[in-house]
Amino acid sequence: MSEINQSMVERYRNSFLKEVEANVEEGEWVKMCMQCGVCSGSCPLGTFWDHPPQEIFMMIRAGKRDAVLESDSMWMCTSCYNCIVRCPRGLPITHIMHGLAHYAKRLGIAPKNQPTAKFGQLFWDNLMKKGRVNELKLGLSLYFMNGFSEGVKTSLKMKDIGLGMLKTKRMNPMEILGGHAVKDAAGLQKIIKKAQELEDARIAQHGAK
Amino acid sequence: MADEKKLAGYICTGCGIGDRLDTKQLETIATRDGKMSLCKQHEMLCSKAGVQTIRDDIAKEGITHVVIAACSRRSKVEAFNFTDVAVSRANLREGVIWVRPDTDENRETTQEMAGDYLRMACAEVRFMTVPSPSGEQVLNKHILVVGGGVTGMSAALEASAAGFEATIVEKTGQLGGHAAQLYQKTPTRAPYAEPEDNGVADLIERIEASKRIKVHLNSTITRTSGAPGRFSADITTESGGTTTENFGAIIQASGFRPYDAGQLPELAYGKSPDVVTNLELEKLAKAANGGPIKRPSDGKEVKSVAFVQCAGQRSTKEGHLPYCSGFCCTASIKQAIYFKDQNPGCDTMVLFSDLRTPGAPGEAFYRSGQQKQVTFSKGQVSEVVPGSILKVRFKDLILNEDTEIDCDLVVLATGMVANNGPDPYAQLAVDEAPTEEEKAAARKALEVAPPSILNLDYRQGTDLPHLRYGFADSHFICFPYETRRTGIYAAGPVRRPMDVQQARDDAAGAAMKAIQAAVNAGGGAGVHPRVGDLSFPRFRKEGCTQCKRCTVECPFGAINEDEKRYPVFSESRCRRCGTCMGACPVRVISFENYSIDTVGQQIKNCDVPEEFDEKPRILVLACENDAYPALDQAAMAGKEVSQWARVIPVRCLGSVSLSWVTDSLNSGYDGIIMMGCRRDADYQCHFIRGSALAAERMSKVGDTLKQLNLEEERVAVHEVAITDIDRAPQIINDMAAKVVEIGLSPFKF
Amino acid sequence: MTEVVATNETILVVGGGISGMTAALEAAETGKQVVLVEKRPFLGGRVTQLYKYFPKLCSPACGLEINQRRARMNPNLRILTMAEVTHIDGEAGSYKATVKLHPRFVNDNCTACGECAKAVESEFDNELDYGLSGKGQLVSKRKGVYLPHLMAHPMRYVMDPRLIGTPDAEKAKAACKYEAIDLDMKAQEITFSAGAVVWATGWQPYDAAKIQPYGYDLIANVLTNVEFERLADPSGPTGGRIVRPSDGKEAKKVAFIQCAGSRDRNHLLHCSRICCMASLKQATYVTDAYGDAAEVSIYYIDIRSIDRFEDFYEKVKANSNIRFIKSKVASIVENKETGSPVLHGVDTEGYIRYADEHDLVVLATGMEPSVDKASFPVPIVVNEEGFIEPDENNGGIFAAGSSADAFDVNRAVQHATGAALRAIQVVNRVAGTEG
Amino acid sequence: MAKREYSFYPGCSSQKGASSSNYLVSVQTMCDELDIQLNEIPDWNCCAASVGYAGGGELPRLALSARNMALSEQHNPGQQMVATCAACWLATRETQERLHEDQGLLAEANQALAEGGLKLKNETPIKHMCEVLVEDVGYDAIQSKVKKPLEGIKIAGYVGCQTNRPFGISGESYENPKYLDKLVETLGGDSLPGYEKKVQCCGGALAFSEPEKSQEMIKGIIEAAYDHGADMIVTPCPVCQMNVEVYQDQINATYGTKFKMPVVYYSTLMSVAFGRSAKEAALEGQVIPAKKLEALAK
Repeated sequence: MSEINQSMVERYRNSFLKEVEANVEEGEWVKMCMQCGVCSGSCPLGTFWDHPPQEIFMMIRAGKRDAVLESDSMWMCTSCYNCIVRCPRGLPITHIMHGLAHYAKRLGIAPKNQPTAKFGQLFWDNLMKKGRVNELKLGLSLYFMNGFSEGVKTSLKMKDIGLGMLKTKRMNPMEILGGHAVKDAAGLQKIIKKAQELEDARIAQHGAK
Repeated sequence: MADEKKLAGYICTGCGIGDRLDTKQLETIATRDGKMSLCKQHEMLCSKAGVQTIRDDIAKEGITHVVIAACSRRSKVEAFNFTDVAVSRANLREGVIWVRPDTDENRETTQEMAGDYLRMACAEVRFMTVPSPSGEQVLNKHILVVGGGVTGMSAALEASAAGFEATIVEKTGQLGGHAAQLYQKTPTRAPYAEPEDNGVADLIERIEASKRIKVHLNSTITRTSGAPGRFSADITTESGGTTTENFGAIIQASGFRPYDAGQLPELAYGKSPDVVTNLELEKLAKAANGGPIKRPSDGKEVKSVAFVQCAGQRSTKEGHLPYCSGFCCTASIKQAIYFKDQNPGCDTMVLFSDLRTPGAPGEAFYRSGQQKQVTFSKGQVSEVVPGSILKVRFKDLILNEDTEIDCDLVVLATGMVANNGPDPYAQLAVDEAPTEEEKAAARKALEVAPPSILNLDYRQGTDLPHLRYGFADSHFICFPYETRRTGIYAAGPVRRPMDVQQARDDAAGAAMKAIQAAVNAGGGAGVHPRVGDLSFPRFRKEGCTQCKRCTVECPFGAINEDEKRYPVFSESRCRRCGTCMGACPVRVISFENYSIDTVGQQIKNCDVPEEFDEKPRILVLACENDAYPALDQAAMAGKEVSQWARVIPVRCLGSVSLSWVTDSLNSGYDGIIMMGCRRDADYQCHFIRGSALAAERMSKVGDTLKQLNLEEERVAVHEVAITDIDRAPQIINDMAAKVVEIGLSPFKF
Repeated sequence: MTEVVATNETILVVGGGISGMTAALEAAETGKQVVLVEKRPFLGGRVTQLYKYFPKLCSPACGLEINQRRARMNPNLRILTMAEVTHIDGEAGSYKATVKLHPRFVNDNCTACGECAKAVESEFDNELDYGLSGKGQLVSKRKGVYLPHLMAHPMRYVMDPRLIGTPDAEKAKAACKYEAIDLDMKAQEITFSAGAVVWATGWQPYDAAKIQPYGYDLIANVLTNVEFERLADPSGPTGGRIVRPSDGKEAKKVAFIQCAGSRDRNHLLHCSRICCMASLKQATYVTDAYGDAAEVSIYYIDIRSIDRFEDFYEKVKANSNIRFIKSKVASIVENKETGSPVLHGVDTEGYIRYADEHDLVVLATGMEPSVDKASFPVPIVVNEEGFIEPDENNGGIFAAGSSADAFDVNRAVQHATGAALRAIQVVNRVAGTEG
Repeated sequence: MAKREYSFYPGCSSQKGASSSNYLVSVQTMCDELDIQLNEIPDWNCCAASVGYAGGGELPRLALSARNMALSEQHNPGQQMVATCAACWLATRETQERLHEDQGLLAEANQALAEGGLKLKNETPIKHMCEVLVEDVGYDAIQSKVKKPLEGIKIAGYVGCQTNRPFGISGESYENPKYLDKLVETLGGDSLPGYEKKVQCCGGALAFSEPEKSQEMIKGIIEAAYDHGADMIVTPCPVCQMNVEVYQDQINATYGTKFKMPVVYYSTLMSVAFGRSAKEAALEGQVIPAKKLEALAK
């Protein structure tokens, strides 16, 4: 178990709700849920969630820490914001889902091989390099994220799409070398590094015994 | 009305009456059959001019009795409101022309119908006198308030603020009742987020400061007699000293008893000192007074607490309360906030099945609780396991699993039990029960009944009748303060379970009604539903057989018995329904403007044609509150009513004397229909039992019919609602058909 | 020209619904002078549009008849219909109220004989039936000159202002033998004194079209609870037959959606209290009409049947044709073939996803207080939810019934009775000081 | 019509050779016609879109948008910030809101920005290009520019998610926004107001990570358009455009459908209606050609 996870477990032994409030993006809203279920019913991928949002909120109150953080439910969020606009209590559900997913990942207990988790990380790493997303590299790394052979398969599957994009100049093979970037990539990285530090510090201090 | 009667009839020819009817002939009927000393026609009687002619005749000709042959008695009431003469109305519009087709073949029967209604109205008015107050009444601006809790104190303050005197009788040594035990109360003002001071000290202060309010502590009511405007109550102290005072009206604010949690062993009440009721938690909170709340067993600070909602409530289990006490959800939120405000780290879990926080205040307070991280779980608690750490076992209905939580303290959200006296009808049962066994059973039931609170010396028992589950009587929907004991009003949790703020508002309402009752009693006028009615039952003592029917059947316990068992009527307790009149087998009870004669003579004066004329007559006695309006509306909606029907409105089916039925059978009526209100548990009768009593009495008509060897179908009692616009005429028309089918009555002379 | 005789001992009651009537009558029957101001042409307010009361399932007309008789008999009570209070000046014990009287075009000569209505052709949607007329195939019209309903008080016809200047107006005038129709009647403003004011303007149903996911404005077979009340009422547009607006077919499979607009930040913040009981009641309309063929589903968050009402809930729960689902419905889509609304959501008790097709859906829309702070005739303390607070700063102005909180009839009457006393306290003080 | 200037945030996907480069081309044409000048924010960076959360925490993601906003304040002072990409717009607006509500976060964000020598006042309004069209320019002004009405072309207005929720275009409902329909009508085309999938999610970024799940939803979106007899779909969102357009062959393969539904940007429609060339309208950017527009643009 990761050290940070360890310390969180110890610190919030009896209240996962408090842990979520302290450490998860918009987590302080979880307590306001009144279990109407409109979010679960509004989710376009709802059928694929083991635990829909309203149930996750209940699980948090019930202290089901592992079941929540190790669940891949939050990763099903397409960020369509249906739940947010319908929630009678105004919970920013989309953000809470993102927050929980990120927190699980940070603690190193997010489900392994969760495609969106992987893709999301690739996306982030990709944009961190040059400050702008390199769609081609992103695409390829996505296809190859589960190893070379499967990557080739997926690439072939996606070949026609790629060709379509090429023909319409909406994909540029030259991107593979260099590609778009912010000039002040260094400055950007410093900014993000600092932001990361500040956030880590905050959470570490929450986790501290 | 000392001077001799002078009668006048007025026939309106407007609204098509003149076009449809031969009003000249009607005029003759009025003067010849109806014995009107004068009869006039007017093309619009309700117009200022029309009304003025009547006024002039009253003034100049000394007219004392007026017959208005126009529209229904429910129409143009304001116009035809002549207070100092007797008035009867012949319903020629809604009663005749609007329910009969305008065709040649119907003209004759329609005219006969009108003629009859006019004869009937003339007969009725001849036997009416203008009611006048007995003078027995005085205005007493002193209200008796039984109970010194929040409800009682509020009632007294509200009454005194209106310029009335109030006397509070409280059985304990201090004012404040249960509310004084509360650490804080649920919020009563926006934003409805924080618990508030219980407010009791302030109330007591204002009571003590008031010159108009007297307080008797350690005292109870040992006897109440009299009537609104002149109640007399014996107020007895623990030590036995008794003072007697007079009051205009009474407010019963005897509050509630906490539910006995001892009946909840499965929730470990009694097994662990750390399982407490919501009321007991208030004591702990009070003791802590803002500091950490300590648990009873070992004085350890409570770090985790579970609230079990609906404990012993909303359940049909033996010893549980079937109803919802309504206040407990917000109370538990409030109590959870006690813990949270003192120590945000304290875990507070509310286990509920339906969270009931209605209105704006309720829902806002629910959100406030959540904001403070009170957690709510839809769960069914099956068991609380005692121990140094309590285990609450429950089914989590959302996560759909059986689970349990550990906590230091468990609070049972238990309910309110009405602190009411015994049900007078349980008392009445003792001497009314037909068999000895039943009498014994009734006595047995009384043994477990609570002690009396009002000790009324009424023939019909010592206390307010119960509505359900021991809560005090109330009309419940339209007229929540109406009770079956005129001038006595219940307020607060004895009326229905409620929290402090509701009790304070309820007290204001009850005070309103009490003041109103005192004022009306002072004027000798009736109260709801016949507000302002001055008529009141008189009886011929010489004819009375002391049968007690009237004293037993009066729905309002208004009639006592003297030592010789003669009825003692009490004007301001009476609601003027006439149930006593209907009950009296020897016809000695009557009202000045509504009597055995005013109806009996209408029946007699309706012209019953010879049998071979094949013109049957169907008598319809219709409740004026529901059935009669239904028939009016039917007329407006253009429904047809049989030309053989003759409808007489009655105050209540309970006032119908069996003699009217037998007389009309004897005088050749072919069918009789009685239309009253719904009479089951959800009765619609504005006089509560009237319709039911009538049905009971009429069940005996069968014998009469047999004696006359007439078919049973000739007499029918129906429940008719005010909305039965299609059904009411149908009932009449069906009877008409039935009569044709079984043949006319042989009793025509 | 209408004249109102009033003093500082007069009580002004604004709103002639069940709460206003109650407050006015209780005060008048205690000997106080009362002026009752009602916006509509008749008294009774929303209860006149209810089919049955819960929990006794009796008709509101029964109590209304008694109250109207009380009103007719009482010399202390002055009723102004089609009137609105536009302005109130002064303070407790000495208010001056300005009231706008809209023309009825029918004076009190009217005998309610109905000849005028027979004479005119023009028809308009019957406002008693809310939005039902035009919903699917439903039609509910009333004449241009009309009696609002068979028990209307005052029992006088009304002419729709839209008739003025049309030949129909003249026809109506010609048809009246009693000079009751006055086409020149103008709106007028009157001002009179009052010592205290009881504010009882009640509530309006929340605008269901604002609850977009439920498609009230798009799907014919989605109604509000107040509309369903009319649908079930024999005096309603279908003669009480519970049918689908879209095609007139019997509606046996009916869904009720609780908290439609209530307990919702996006709509009404508060719980409207009545909707649970209303839906339980309306569920019995369906089972009464169709017996075992009825299939009722009630989608709820919490069922709030407080105190004795619990008995009713138990009774309804015991009916196997009525089921309860703890779920706030997410959305309603119309089945294009059948016109049936399909409800989508999740049963939160055990996370069961559903897509339930029904013949008809009833939205248990909540109570929106009819208190507009912006246009309120005098400064008033109103809470976030829009209800009048019991605040000292309101002086001699006392809210009654649903102006104060979401109440059922019983609680509204109870509250209004108390409000009447608070008003009496003020005018009695005036009487005291004025000797 | 006075010239309007905005501080412009194009976003990664609209860069040259990127998936919605055609969007940018048509937007520039459209703005040119409407006399709107877009001043690109110098050295803008990616917004982290909707899946950034996996790698980046709250503050780092906020910092990304904060940097863009700071640059906009610095280089295009006094100009409202406008984005054409739904994700860019959403991320930036959310950042603005979050930093408004939580001054602590704003302080932290500025601490981070300081590392790059930047500072954020957080006072610049942030708009989606559609807001500019509906609220600033207005339908009448747009109509006045129409030279080639899109007569007889049936167009399904597919608003999607992120241009619609949680912010949306003012006055529009979340369940049934009408501005695309109004725009289509303004351009002389036939709108399909009954199109019930106009706010259906297309899967967003999950089109990459969870293709099966997304394509099932995309199928519904296209099907409904066909049901309503649409000639093409119009959308304001690059992700929607790409997802709905480019997977049609795969969907056809999976479900045996025969989809060939063009999916165009509103800016393409407008450029054509304004009488500009196929090139200027970026019609060659269509993977599935919008033939009816091509015909018109000739």
